[in-house]
Amino acid sequence: MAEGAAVKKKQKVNVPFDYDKYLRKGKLPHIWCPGCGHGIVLKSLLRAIDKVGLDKSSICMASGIGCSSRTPGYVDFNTLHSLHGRAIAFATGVKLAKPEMNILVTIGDGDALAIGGNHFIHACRRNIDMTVIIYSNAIYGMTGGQVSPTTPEGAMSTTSPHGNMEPAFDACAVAEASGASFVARSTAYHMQELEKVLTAAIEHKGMSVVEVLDSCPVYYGRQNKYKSASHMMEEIEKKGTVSGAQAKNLSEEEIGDRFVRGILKQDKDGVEYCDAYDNLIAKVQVKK
Amino acid sequence: MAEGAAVKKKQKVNVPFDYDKYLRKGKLPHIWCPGCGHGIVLKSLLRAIDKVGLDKSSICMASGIGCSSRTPGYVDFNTLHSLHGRAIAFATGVKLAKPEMNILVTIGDGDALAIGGNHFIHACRRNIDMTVIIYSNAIYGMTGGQVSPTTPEGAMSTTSPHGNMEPAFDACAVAEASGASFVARSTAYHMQELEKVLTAAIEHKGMSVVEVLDSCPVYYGRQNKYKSASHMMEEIEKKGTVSGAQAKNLSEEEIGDRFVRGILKQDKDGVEYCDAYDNLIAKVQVKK
Amino acid sequence: MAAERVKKLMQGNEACAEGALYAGCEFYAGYPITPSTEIGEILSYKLPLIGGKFIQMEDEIGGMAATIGGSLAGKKSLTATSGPGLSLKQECIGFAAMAEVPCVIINVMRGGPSTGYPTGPSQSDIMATKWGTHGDTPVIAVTPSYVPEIFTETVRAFNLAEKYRTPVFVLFDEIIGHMREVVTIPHPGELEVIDRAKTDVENKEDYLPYDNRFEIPPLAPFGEGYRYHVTGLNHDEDGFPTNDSKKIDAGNRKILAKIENNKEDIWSCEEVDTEDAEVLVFAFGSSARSASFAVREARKQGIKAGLLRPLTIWPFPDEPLRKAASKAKVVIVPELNLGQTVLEVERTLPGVKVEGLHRVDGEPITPAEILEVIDKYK
Amino acid sequence: MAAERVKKLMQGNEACAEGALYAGCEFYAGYPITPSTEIGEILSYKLPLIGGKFIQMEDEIGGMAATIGGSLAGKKSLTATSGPGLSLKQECIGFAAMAEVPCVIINVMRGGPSTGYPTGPSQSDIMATKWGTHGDTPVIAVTPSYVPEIFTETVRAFNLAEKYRTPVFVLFDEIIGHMREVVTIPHPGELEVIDRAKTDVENKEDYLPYDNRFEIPPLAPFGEGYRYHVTGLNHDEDGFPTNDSKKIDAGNRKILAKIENNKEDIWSCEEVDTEDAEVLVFAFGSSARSASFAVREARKQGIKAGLLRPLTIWPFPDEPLRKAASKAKVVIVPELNLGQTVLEVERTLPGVKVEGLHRVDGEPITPAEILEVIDKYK
Amino acid sequence: MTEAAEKILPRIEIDPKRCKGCSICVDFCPTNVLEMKGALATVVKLEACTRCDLCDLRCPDFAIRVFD
Amino acid sequence: MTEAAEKILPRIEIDPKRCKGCSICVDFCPTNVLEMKGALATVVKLEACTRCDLCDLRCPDFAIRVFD
Amino acid sequence: MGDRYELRFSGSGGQGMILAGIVMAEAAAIYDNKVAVQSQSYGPESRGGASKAEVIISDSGTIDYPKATAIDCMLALTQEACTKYHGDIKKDGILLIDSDEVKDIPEGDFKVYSFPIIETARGELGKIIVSNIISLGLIAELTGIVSHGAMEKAVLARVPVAFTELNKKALQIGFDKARELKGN
Amino acid sequence: MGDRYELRFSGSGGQGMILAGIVMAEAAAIYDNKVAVQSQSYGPESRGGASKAEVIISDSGTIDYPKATAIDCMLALTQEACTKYHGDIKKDGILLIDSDEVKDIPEGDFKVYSFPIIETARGELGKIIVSNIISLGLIAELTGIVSHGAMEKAVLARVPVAFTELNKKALQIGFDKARELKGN
Ligand SMILES: Cc1ncc(C[n+]2csc(CCOP(=O)(O)OP(=O)(O)O)c2C)c(N)n1
Ligand SMILES: Cc1ncc(C[n+]2csc(CCOP(=O)(O)OP(=O)(O)O)c2C)c(N)n1
Ligand code: SF4
Ligand code: SF4
Ligand code: SF4
Ligand code: SF4
Ligand code: SF4
Ligand code: SF4
Ligand SMILES: [Mg+2]
Ligand SMILES: [Mg+2]
Repeated sequence: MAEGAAVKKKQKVNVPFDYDKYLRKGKLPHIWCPGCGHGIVLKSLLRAIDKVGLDKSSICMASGIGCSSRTPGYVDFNTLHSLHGRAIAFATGVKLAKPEMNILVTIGDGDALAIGGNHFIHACRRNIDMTVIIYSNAIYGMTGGQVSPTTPEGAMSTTSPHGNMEPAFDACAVAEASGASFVARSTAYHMQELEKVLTAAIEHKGMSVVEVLDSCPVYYGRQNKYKSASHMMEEIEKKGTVSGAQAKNLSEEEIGDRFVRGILKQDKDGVEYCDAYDNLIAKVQVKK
Repeated sequence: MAEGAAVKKKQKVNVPFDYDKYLRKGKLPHIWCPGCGHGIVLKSLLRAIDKVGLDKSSICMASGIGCSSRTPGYVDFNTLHSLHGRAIAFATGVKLAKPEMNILVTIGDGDALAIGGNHFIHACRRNIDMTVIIYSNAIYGMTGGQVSPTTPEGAMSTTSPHGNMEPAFDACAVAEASGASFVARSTAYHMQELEKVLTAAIEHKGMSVVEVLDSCPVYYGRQNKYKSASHMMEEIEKKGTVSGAQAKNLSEEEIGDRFVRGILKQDKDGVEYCDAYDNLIAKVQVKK
Repeated sequence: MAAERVKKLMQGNEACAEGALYAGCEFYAGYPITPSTEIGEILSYKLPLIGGKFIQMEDEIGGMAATIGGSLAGKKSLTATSGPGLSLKQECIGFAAMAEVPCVIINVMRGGPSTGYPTGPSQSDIMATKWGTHGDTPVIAVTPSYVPEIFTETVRAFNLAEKYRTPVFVLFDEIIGHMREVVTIPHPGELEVIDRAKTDVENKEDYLPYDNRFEIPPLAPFGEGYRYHVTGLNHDEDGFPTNDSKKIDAGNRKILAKIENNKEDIWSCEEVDTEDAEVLVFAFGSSARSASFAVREARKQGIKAGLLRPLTIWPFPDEPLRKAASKAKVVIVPELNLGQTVLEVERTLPGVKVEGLHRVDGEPITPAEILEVIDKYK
Repeated sequence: MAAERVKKLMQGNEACAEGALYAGCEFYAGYPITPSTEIGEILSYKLPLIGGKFIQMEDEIGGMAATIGGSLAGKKSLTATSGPGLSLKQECIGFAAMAEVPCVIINVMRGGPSTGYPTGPSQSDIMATKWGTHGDTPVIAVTPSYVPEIFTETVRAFNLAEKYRTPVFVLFDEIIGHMREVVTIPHPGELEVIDRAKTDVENKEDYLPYDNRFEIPPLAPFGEGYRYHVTGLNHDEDGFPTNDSKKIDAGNRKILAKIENNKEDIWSCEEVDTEDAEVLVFAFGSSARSASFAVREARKQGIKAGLLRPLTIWPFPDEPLRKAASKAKVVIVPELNLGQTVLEVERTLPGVKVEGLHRVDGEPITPAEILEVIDKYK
Repeated sequence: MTEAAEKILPRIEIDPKRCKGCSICVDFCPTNVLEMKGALATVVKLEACTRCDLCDLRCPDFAIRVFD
Repeated sequence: MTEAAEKILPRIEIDPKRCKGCSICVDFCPTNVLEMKGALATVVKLEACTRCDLCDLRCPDFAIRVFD
Repeated sequence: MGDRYELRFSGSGGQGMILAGIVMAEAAAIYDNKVAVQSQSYGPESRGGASKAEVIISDSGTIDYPKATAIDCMLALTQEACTKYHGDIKKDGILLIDSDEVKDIPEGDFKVYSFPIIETARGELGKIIVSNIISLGLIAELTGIVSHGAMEKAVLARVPVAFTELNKKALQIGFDKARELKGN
Repeated sequence: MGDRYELRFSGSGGQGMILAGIVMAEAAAIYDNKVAVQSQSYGPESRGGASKAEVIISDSGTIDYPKATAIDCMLALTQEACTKYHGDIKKDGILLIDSDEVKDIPEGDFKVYSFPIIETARGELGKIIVSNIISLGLIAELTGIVSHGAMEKAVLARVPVAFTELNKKALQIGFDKARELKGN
């Protein structure tokens, strides 16, 4: 009996997370290449959604164009696979027209920060309530491996065949400076931390930006001589980052060019955009 | 004799600056309304150009569309009045194709930060050598007074007729976070400081952003009940700002929502974009 | 006792905003540009009063994208722009057409190309409206000539958008946009207002956003439990991307066919003295007002002149034109561009003499100019 | 002893990049998009080797803007894109046309509308090329069918751009872009390369960028002491904005006239068996290859079939078409869209039977399909 | 030792239709429970499994799950 | 006092074609040398001018200049 | 065209010519139940420079062409506007000018009325801003195209309540002076 | 069409079918001085799944239609590809299949050659990656459409120098085995 109970308890702990509840199973397997980090990000996101307990019908997941932007096709929400770079602008329309919806935007580094850069900074400025998850693999996966605004200097890509000479964005710094009230960074390697960060991001009211360092083993990996997907995760996501807690005890030199993970900004005081709009309506309707 | 010398000396000191040397006189008077700050910015810029001693034929002044963007029409340089929001992208082409040119971009807050926001942040990221002067009057002047990304919360405009509910950008913060190596702020009221700041900006190699708070007495002024152009300058540009030196001795609360003036960032270590490109060419041509 | 109708001297752009409100528009996203600016300005004031939303986006692309987003969320949505803004919106417009999301796009035409002549009237975006976005795209465009007509045609545009699940353009030129005439606002119910069709599926899981059972399948708003997928890629009836060439073919043809098959419903034309017209003038927008004047004068002079004034320019009213031109020796096409609509007229009427009258100097075509051409054929 | 010419199996997109280099292109600004990506990729490798510049901009709009900027600085400039990118570039393309800045735009056509079918071939941007930007805009577009022709037509596009001071499009579809054929690179000088005309003014102050003395005034590069103004607004010959209606009119007409007046120079067509053709096929790009096969087969069957293959699609080759169709009972227009070029053919040939053959399922039109239509008329 | 004998082994399910053979689960399993066999992850040392779930959490393809 | 007598007055030029009457020069002149007359700035107290040049520096219209 | 009365208000930007046009159109179309169309020319650089507004009034039916073709009555408050715009005045039409501003009076087959409009606004009412309202009074009386009552209602509907009296007075001055002018 | 030789290389993504096509085209067009066109099908989601490349070869003149219409010789390295793509093989054409992979051999008016290509690559050369090169050897010999010399030059021009020997061997295996197959 006691043993049985113990087993039961154990089972409870070890029942694997039921992703199927959120997936459009008929659409799987997904198109992502073997070892692509995008799947890991998606799984972390689904666990976070589950933790927050969002109603599936209340979620609008929007994306642009790119490998990462295929995410909405696999999940059982209101899903909008829009145009390259425009996901946040489309999502702004959905949210403002129907503020009770929960908006998730799943997009690539190119989608968010290259062609979509303007919508990105303005959504941050407005502090409109949505969670933008950047699948930041430092490359254009979908189109076959071109340089992106997050490709590190010196890295190879099909459009930086002599080594990238452009400085990269610090996406989180740009988001912060533009006014986003929640900014965080994690990696596909740190998928449990990522789940936590995403949970906090979804729960946060206002613009939440989560940059997820993840990997494109096929285009970024091959061109930059990584041996495997795990090798990339090890080198870029694990060794290339430090947690916020670690960073506190390190000097800037010690941190070097490693990225700091964790919640980098969380401002709960600012008024969210749709709330501000509701206040405005209340004000003018009273006046009227 | 001694008296004569004294007079001579005095005269030397007081010969007014000869703007005509840089102006296309036939194109004056300019289209700007009475009291519009844009003329003050232009004059400060011409003095700065003179101080640096740039050759007129080496200058390409580019702009977008807006009242401020009419600036290039009045000056005797290679001038490019492009499309709304695109000045920096056009200028990037000119500069990269002919790096020996000196690029000045004279644009409005709407031009730089609304429709042109993406080109703005990417030019900052690339650290390409140009000086971007934002005529920041917190309104769309040319089209008759709509809200802009720098319009303060609560302010009236023709598209925020119930009071603006959107937070404004801190343009300098966005520029910094995006990677610009020189960032400064001044005002039309502080036209001598402005001249100095612009001189430093032009002399700086790399992306220089100068946000100039100036005023649109006609659309911003009237809608927000300012009595006159000088009243606006007094209230917004003088009382609404503190110098960097002052700011050092003030707490954040004391500064409040006043903008800090002066050079906010000046990083001379980063490699400028065209230089980086030249290095790349040198490298690959040797290899070849 | 019905209340008096509101009767007001309005600018064309104001009539447009009022028409949108009458039609049930609750969402506007756009970016200001001369000479369409007043539409957004008025709605920025009025929409919050009725609990609707106005947002000035960071650029025209964002404006169009958010308009489509608002529509997907179930609100009748609008954007307004002019030439350069139209060019920027083209990619998103193609998305709305492909994904079959209703929305209305106002284009107050100014002198082009490029920044051109911002405060001058023009009718030079006719072809850009039809062909501006890449690919084969269905287009409906209406072209009012009078301020009160801007009101009614804006209402009609919303109706067509919802009925045909497609973006619909309202095109007029700066002259009418900034001119003032009296508009009498109809009571609610007086003008037909078509709302979005509701799906009949019992089980929400069975809902197909591109259900092949329908020529125009109902579009369920986001957030009501129908959890479907929307993409600009070629897709199947469930909304998911497809690589099946049969389905790609069918999808591409379907969005065009729904317009083509319903042309008669979409067309609207005014005919003046066309029955026996030997000289037919084909004109829309402000040019049609000059043409109307000229045709009246010509009749006074004993010339058998007539006017066909299309209120729908896309799909092109070829049948009405053929009918109206049945007795015509010549068809005169005055337009504020260097030859756009005239090309369609030529194509529609092989063998008929067609003469374009084009003006692109920032001034309207005068009745006298048209009369001069008519006189050539008397 | 002339060195052997380089002979290489190349992809269409590679031939395009090589053609650009041969033509003297030193500047590329663009944004990657399937199926045109390889053009930028190759140039990102090769341009630095010759001291030229490649830049991947933040988006297509920036790519087009920087291309124009590069050209104003005196470099032959190029951008490459596909459907959605074309839509985004339209506003800037209008600027280049209005400000008369030469540049070359490659559009490797993919299935549209919207994101459509990115890896499928298509010819559905023909009209978007002509009419995509707002206003009346001059357009030159060339349409190679073979990989070696992509090389030569890209060179021709640069020549036309410089000669006529205008943006020039090179349009081909995904099939040819990704197909490989042998290209023999000509020696320098073997193919004509036209460089930008130099101004003849003695005094740099006298330079007028839109000098009315010329049909196509020479464009002095920025930075050489001619300090002039460029704007997308209607402008005077000195380049400054004007509100003078005569000048607005003249300017708008001039940019179209320079193309219209030189059509014969710009046109290029290949004719196969057209002299006595009763069944004429009018086809370009990959469809012309199928048509060529079909026409050959038809002749074998004794049918008087012929092929007119335009290498210039804009300005539309109406005269060559009229000539080639002089004996035709029918003109067949196979194209990978739902009816674009066929409209122009209809307009050009009133009274002649015109039959479009359209395919939009992501597959090429086969010779058999064309032959089937030809057979109907034997 | 009775305890060892009593140890209840977990059940590791690998869906061969979903597994794309990226080897991430193999490379990061702390106790080397898994190995690649051709293009498929397989269990080779079940008894070493600590139920840490890292393989499941990191599998990009929803292909591996650890049950009790 | 000879010194006062000897004081060389500046020459203030206001170009009426350029002056748009914004009154910025007037409002910010520290010694009230200037005044608006209709829509034109005019000099009313030249002797008070300190040649500080603020009027010139702030005039948006290139309309006022102070010479010795 | 028979049933078509054309008015043009011209002056320089800021003199309220467009407002004058709007008020005239409202007087006719809202308060006198006629049909009216108002339009204006509107340049990108119309800050300063000559400015004009036009109103076409008809007793019945639709007004198709909205711009002036043969002007029945034109107001010119500046010389520039007068010179630039008087050409369209029809035979026996009316030209009303500000006598201080327009010294070079154009010749033509039309009747010229001259009155110091701006000076009257300044002198009698202390506000040159009401020059346009005085003009409206003058024109209403000179042309008879709208009733005094309609004009007054139209003016008062467009001005802030605080200025009701001022504008009433301005309008009355217009009415009165026009009667005198006609007497001449 | 008389002077038109059509080849199709099919397998799954990653088996080097496109490279095989390119090498074949180069052998014919660069080293044997014929005319050749190479093309491929290319899906947005062609990661995995059947993949094909086609080469049309002609002795002279231009090849207009670049896709296969009546295939002279097709290679299939997987069952899926074989099933999906064999339909266009012409009468008396050749179908070369991997004997381990393709079990369900399609019927038709063509000659089927079957050989354990992949297993040979693995077994004899230790690298399945050279399956496509072995295939090229087989096809060159089976069809005679390109000379052995041209094929060898074409292969070596496309592979890294370090792998010259490996690829030479692979090709030779192909030549040799094809002779045996033909003998059968
Ligand atoms: C307007 C437009 N431009 C370009 C493209 C081509 N394109 C599709 S996805 C993409 C970039 C994808 O990179 P990223 O956003 O980083 O996503 P990833 O594939 O790496 O996940 C590009 C350039 C497009 N579809 N539309
Ligand atoms: C593509 C496009 N969108 C919109 C416009 C209309 N437009 C012209 S200037 C302008 C804004 C001007 O504001 P700002 O840049 O702040 O300059 P300012 O006039 O205040 O100096 C706008 C919206 C345009 N010309 N082109
Ligand atoms: S190309 Fe890169 S980003 Fe795209 S699915 Fe493959 S591995 Fe992932
Ligand atoms: S509208 Fe405003 S910004 Fe424009 S010129 Fe006038 S005052 Fe200056
Ligand atoms: S649960 Fe942990 S120990 Fe067990 S197989 Fe997975 S990674 Fe290895
Ligand atoms: S991580 Fe998943 S997909 Fe990768 S090898 Fe393991 S089970 Fe297969
Ligand atoms: S120089 Fe100084 S003191 Fe003299 S008028 Fe100008 S502002 Fe006044
Ligand atoms: S500042 Fe210049 S424009 Fe303004 S009033 Fe003085 S002189 Fe005139
Ligand atoms: Mg990416
Ligand atoms: Mg501004």
